[in-house]
Amino acid sequence: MMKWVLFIPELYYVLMAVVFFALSLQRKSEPRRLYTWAVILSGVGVLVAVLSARLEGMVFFDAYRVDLYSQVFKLLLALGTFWVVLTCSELEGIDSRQHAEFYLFTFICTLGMMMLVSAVELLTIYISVELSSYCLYLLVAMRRKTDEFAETGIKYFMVGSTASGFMVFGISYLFGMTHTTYVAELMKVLPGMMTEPAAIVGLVLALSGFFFKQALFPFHIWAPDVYQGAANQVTTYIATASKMAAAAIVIRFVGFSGGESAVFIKLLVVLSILSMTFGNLVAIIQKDIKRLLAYSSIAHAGYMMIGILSMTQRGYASAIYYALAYLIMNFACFMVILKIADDGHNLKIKELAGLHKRSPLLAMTLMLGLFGLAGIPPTVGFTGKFLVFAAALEQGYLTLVIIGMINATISLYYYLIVIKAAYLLEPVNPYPPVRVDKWTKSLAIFLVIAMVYVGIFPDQFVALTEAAARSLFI
Amino acid sequence: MTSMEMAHFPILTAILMSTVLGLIVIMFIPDGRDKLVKQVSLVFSGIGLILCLWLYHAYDVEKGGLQFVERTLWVKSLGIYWFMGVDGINLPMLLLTAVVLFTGVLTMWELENRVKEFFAFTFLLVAGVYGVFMSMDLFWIFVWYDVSLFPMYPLIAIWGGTRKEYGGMKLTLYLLAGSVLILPGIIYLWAEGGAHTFDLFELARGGFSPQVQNIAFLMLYLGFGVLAGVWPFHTWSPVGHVAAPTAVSMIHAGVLMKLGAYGILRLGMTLCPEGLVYWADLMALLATVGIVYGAFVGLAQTDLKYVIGYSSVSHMGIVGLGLSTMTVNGINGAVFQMFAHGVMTALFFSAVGYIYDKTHTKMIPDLGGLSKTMPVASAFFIIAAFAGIGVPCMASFWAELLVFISAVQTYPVRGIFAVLGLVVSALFMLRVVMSTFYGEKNERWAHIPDVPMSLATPRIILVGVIVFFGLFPRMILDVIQSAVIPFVSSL
Amino acid sequence: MNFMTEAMAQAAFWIVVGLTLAGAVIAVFPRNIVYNVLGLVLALTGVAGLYVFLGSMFIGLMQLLIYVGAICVAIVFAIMLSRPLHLEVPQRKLPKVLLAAMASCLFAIALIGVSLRTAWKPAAERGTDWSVATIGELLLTRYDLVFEVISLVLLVAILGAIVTAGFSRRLTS
Amino acid sequence: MNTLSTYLIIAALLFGLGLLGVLQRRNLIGMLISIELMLNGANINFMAFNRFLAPEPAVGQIITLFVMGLAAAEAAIGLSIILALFRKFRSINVERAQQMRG
Amino acid sequence: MSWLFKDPVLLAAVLCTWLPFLSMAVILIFTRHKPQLSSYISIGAVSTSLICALYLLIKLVHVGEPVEYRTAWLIADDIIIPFGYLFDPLSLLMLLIVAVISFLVQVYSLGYMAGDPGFSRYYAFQSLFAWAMMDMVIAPGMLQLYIFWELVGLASYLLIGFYYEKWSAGQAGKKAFVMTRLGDIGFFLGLILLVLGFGDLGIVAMNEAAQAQAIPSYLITASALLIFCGVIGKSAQFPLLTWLPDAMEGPTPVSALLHSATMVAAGVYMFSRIFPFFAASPTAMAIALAIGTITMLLSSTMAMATYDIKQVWAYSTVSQLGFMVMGLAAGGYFAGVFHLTTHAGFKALLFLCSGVFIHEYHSNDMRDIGKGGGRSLKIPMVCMTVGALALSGVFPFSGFFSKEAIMGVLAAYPNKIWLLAGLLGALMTAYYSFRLIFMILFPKKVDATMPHDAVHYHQEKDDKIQIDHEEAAAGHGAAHGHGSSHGHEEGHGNVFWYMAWPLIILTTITLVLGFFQHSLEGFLLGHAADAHGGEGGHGAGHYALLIAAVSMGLAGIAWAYYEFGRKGASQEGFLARLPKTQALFANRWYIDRFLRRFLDRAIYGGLTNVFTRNDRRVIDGGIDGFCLFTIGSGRLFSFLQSGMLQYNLLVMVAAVGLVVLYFVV
Repeated sequence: MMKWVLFIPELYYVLMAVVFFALSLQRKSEPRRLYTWAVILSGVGVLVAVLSARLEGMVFFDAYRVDLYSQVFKLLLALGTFWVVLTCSELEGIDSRQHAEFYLFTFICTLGMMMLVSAVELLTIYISVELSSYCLYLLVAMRRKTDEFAETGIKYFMVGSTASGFMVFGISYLFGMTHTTYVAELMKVLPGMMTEPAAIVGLVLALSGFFFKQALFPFHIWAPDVYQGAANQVTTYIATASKMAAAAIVIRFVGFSGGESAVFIKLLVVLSILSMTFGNLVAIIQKDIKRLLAYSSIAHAGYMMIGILSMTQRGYASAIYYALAYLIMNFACFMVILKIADDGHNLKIKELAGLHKRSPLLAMTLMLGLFGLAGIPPTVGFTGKFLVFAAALEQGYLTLVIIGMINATISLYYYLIVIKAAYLLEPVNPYPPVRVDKWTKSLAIFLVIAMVYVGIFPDQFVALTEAAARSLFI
Repeated sequence: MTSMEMAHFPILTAILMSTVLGLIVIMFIPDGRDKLVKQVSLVFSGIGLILCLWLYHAYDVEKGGLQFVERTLWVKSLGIYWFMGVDGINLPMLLLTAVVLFTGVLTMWELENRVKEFFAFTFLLVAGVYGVFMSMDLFWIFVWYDVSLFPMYPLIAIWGGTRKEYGGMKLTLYLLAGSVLILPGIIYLWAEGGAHTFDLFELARGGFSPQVQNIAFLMLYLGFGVLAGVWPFHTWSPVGHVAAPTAVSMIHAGVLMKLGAYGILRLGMTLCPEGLVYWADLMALLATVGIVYGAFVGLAQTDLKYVIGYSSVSHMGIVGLGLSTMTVNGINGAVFQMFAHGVMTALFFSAVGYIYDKTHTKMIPDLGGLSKTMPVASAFFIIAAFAGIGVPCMASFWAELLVFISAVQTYPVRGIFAVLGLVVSALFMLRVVMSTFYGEKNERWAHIPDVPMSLATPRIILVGVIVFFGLFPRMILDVIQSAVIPFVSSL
Repeated sequence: MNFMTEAMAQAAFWIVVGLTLAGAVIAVFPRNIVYNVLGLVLALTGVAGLYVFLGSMFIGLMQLLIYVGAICVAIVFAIMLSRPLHLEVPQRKLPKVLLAAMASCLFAIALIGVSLRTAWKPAAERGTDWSVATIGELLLTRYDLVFEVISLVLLVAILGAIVTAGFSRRLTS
Repeated sequence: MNTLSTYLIIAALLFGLGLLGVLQRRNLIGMLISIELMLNGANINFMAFNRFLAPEPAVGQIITLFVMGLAAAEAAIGLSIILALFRKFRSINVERAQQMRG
Repeated sequence: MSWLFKDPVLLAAVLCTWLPFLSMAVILIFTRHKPQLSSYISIGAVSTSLICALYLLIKLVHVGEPVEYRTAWLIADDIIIPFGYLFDPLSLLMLLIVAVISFLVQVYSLGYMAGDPGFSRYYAFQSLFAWAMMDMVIAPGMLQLYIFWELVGLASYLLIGFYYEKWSAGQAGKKAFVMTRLGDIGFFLGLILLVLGFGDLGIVAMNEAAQAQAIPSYLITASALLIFCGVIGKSAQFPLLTWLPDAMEGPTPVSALLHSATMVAAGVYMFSRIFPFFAASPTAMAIALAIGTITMLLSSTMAMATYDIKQVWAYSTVSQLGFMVMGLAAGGYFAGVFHLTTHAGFKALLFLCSGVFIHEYHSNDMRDIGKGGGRSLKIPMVCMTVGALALSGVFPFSGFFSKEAIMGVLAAYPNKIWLLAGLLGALMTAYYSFRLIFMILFPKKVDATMPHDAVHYHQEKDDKIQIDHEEAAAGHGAAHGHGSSHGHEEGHGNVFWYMAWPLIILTTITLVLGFFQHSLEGFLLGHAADAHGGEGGHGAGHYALLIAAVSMGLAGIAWAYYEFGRKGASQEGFLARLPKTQALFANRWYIDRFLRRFLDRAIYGGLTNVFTRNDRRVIDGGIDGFCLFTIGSGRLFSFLQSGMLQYNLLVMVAAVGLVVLYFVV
């Protein structure tokens, strides 16, 4: 059946899961070999995602749609996964006996998220979300020597379960209102019902589950603790790949309202503002880089929301672009953190001291990444913000955009603190030199180039995201 | 803007690339080759200077208008263009940038600490400055604007002096806070413009409703005003300048502050003429307050760089006042002042830089009697001070003359107050000159050598520029005017 | 007769409702975890009853099977693994309970409000096919993907439980 | 009575009670139990809508079925994490888990 | 460049004005370390200027209409600032004066400044001055005039502060610059007013328009008054007169050239330049007259109380400038200009003579010079006496004629009080001039054994007069300036004669100039002069006045002789018996103290202080406070993220609950 071709990326990830399931059954764990396998397989995964990017069609009785929108996100997911796997050469945060399971859960999680972005049926969406969430719960809880951070797993789990409780409850209302679980029909019917409390509450509750994944205020509460407490690679994965899926599904769900309800939009505006402001303000006082980036991710969920809540094609496109930008620059930052803390400990800001001497390349990558997060040109982060703001202003949200910019300035402050540590501070005791292998080096250079290139030559990327956003509505 | 005009050597891109390439080349120079880094920097900044001079030479004043246009569609869906061109307003600014960069590189010839990074950041900064001045597309203007701002942080925080971390942080945050209003302002205009283009002139042609103009102009004015040192958003300037290393102060006070005024002129006034009319009163008021206030506060400072910082506030007030008059001469004068003040401040900071490098203090009470030990170094400062006072036959005199004439015409009371500010500025400049350079030979600094020829060269160039355009103001004013007259008539 | 059946059904219904809610209360309030589990069992059984009232014996049975049979047993095991029963139970903090009560009351009231204020409209055409066969058929056609994926979920859950609970699948590294 | 809103109210109450449990129980297993209650609330909703509104009676049942399955998986994972925590802290009191803050 | 050579007049003008500039540039850039060469370059340039000026005068003396060359220096929309040359009798005369005195002073400086470490710099600044002054003099438009006016001020600043290692010199330079700047602001505003109201700042155009009443009278009055502020500043009129005495900190030749003969006279020159314009506003003229009078009287009294030889001449300069302003303001165009001319000669002479004494005795104090044997220096002594006689308005000397001319104008003025003031001034002038002469000539006790080199600072401590320390600092002569690296051990050879020749030439001029009154009058007033026989018309009918004026002068001399000259004179003067008055005079009527107080209280203590504090506390503090507030609120919000899971959940649930409730209600 030709239709199965459409399912190839997912199948490929299933295959990977199977491979690692098999590997996990070995008596002896050989981290290096696992790593090599993982890199190769996930690298091919990216290739598969690229090759299948132009596929289009419906499978599984219209429960699963393959279109540009989903394929773009799948590509981003595959890319994020690949990058994360690539940084796993020193997977010190996780017991070496469990490396196979680590890769297994990572790939299954990616699979879940890939299905999430393609699913156009509520039950499928729900299952996919849960699949990826469960993997993440497990990955977070896998951290070795976790005395300090033992509570992380349970916090993540409890918040996540509660949020998914909200989500199911919300979906039940949506089901009650529309009598269907198919997104296509939902999108037809729901905008006309936005005056009914149940419809809008259902939407809001269902969105809570996704906001949880996106770490939007007030569903962010897990983020700081999890970012801090999870193994560095897992944090990286959560901060990059998992955010892509969340963005994709939030865009899809917000689109349900069809922009019909002003109150709903107002709610999103409020959430976006709160998220940006809260994230940025609290990030200022952080000492642990991962925790800082967690708060910054809360803020970024808010920025992304600005694009989404404009409810136009341009808005969704800008949010997709923003997601892409966020993936690249956030990963750049995390990669540097991973490489510096290669023994898997949690990096404090002050430990970056003297980085410009220890590894100029990593320092530069970090700087560009942070400037990108702060929205400074010519990095991709700026272009992302620009597009998002353009979409919002097209709908006339001037105040919102100004608040967003104020927040960007606040965020600059703490990013600068990190940059200062990397470029300015001299370490009190000399830290061990950073080992930068060839792979890391080329990855860093690639990221730097990508951040700048996508930032200043955005045309084709914007066109791509707009095409993707268009396919949301077909 | 026809294709025929496009068919020429993309000189503007070449100028821009001279810095970008310089940056890249510097980055690939292996560590430890400091001398080479400096030479490469000099070569690339020299290329930029030569190209700018050629541009200045080749610009057809008779024809006026936008020349050397490069225009390519950049981002289709948003209507962003790679649109660069030169007219009488930005040509002097480009020249200024090139001169200040070149002299700045020379000034930092003795830098020893992290040379490579310093020049890399400096080139990045200047790339941004060039970009802002050349671009005629709002998107690119903003991009380059921010590019020119953020390297300030490392430049100040790493190589700076007094309270460098505080100063760097304050300056960077403050200036980028300005873009809090600029970016929404730009996009707001785009969204309201209907044509959905960021092309400056196309937007201007489309026009906006008065209400939109009022909002957008205020946003652009305040946003760019921060960088232009508009009172009361000026306090970053002294603090930042004090903290910054010499060349950075030069570039920053000399060129970067002009970006603010340029932005107000190029974006705010071109796109929102009615907004300008609406807010001109406020502009004039703030500018006047800035002129007088800056001078008075400068009077009380004990740090050389603080003094210069406040004098910049005062002088940029003159620019603002000129712009707010909306007359040909006001704007002529403002643009001229931008140029003149740029060169003058660069000279100021470069003179102070030498003194600071040698004495490791820039507190006026610690200095004194420097003329005896380093007459040439002192002479540079004193010349700059005279340029700052507005002594004739220095470039800034003409600018101030034009601005004040139109200011008194348009806003008599504010104009007179602004003119009175000149006395105070004379007072504080001379006070500094006297306390620093006059008086008994200070034995503490007796051992310090005078400026060697290599380090004097950049300063001599700057003095030369000041005096040359002071004696032959038409050399630059005609150019400026070729753009300002049509500009004002279109207001 | 009809009336009797009706009344009995009514009574049964309210008993089931009462059972459910009482079970829920027991599941939440007592500080002894074993009571909670028993309460949960009660509540879940009640819910199973409600499913029957809602016309689906099948789901009611599944409820008993999965929830009461599997989940509750797992919880009991966990309790036994984690915490000896004789250890004292921690004291409650009143402010926390009050705040929690307020928040959840708010939530519940809001939800009740939603369900009462919404004009629920039945579908225009309503099928009457309640047979389990249809469910099975749908599971293998329309919900095929979900059906496959949930096996993956369960695999993950099992593997994860083993890995996380610390019983590593390998004895040595 | 046996109407839609009765069921919806019951579901809401269950959900609320579950929420209350999640918010105030210190015993992690207690919290997990409460989460199960919340899911049951949602399930009642599905079933009720299925009974009173939906065009196809099978769909709601299937959803409920899957939610149950997921709840089981969730419980398994949750319990394993709780056990892991217990082995570290020798406690399943959630209030012990508050080292990370700010 | 061929246009330059086609017209010899233009060529001469360009050479005349721009050679000094060139010389300045060359000296500053190339020959800084070759003092002799520098001086030759500078003197070469200025002597060329002198020749050119002479040539121009001769060439153009009979041209009736003003000759004007102009090119657009700056074209800014409707404002065209020309650069060019305007040759009319006045400018030609002034050009010559400037050239002559510059030349003489520069030659003189060869001796006076010999061996000074800043020799090259000195000549560079001299060239700067010569360039600026000459360009100012022959400016065809007010803006050019203003521009070079400012530059002249710059040169003045630089030269006053020439001995920059002296604190007081720097102070004095600053004071001079700022005070003249204050006046210039008025000038500038006046010009702006004119530009806006009238549109043309060409001198010829302005004058014609004013005469033809083409400018509304309120505009003339307002702008004339504002422009007059420039005169007040530059020519040290009341109330901005105190900078000039302080300016004596500069080397004496500088005082001679800038601060007596030429630069300070620029104000008066400018007044006469647009005399018809001023004349069109009676109000402005009246105010100018009053100010001139006040200045003249005040500064005369000041001159009576000082012992510093240069101070005396400085006050005298102020007073004579006031006198010129009086003459002009009373309508005596020629009288004012004539006095300006003669004054330039004899005042330069006086200063240069004093310079010789100072150079010789390293002291500014006239008692020291007297005791040191000042009269033994014959040439300067004679020359100085001649100068003093001219200053006092004694017959054959130039001062007599010009003073008479002004007196005549004042006498023709309806209100005779101005005449009385003028006469009183003449009396005081003669008194203080000869007080000085006699004190040097007849020192109380000639101490021939005292070596010349010894500097008698201690004697200054004898001064019972309380002088503000500020002025005291300014008042201590320039003698320290050039140290003793040079000196007269080299013999009175070249050095002496470099200094002597200019004196002799100037003396000659002083002696002769007066007799050219009528030809000058004819030249300046053109045909008009022939028509009514010169203004003031004091020819036949005013012998009474003539006698009165001369007798006033003689009376002053006699009085001075009585108190200082005759044998056994106490040499204390009548002021010594009036300590309060003496203090008043010596402290410059407390004008300085008032200004200083004003500066301290209102500017430094008041506005500056307020603004600075505002800047630091309110504006900057506000920003910093805002930032701290932001960080603080971050800390505050971080409490939301307590470690306690359930509290966090509570927040989340409450938030969602509220939202849901909102949609229900």
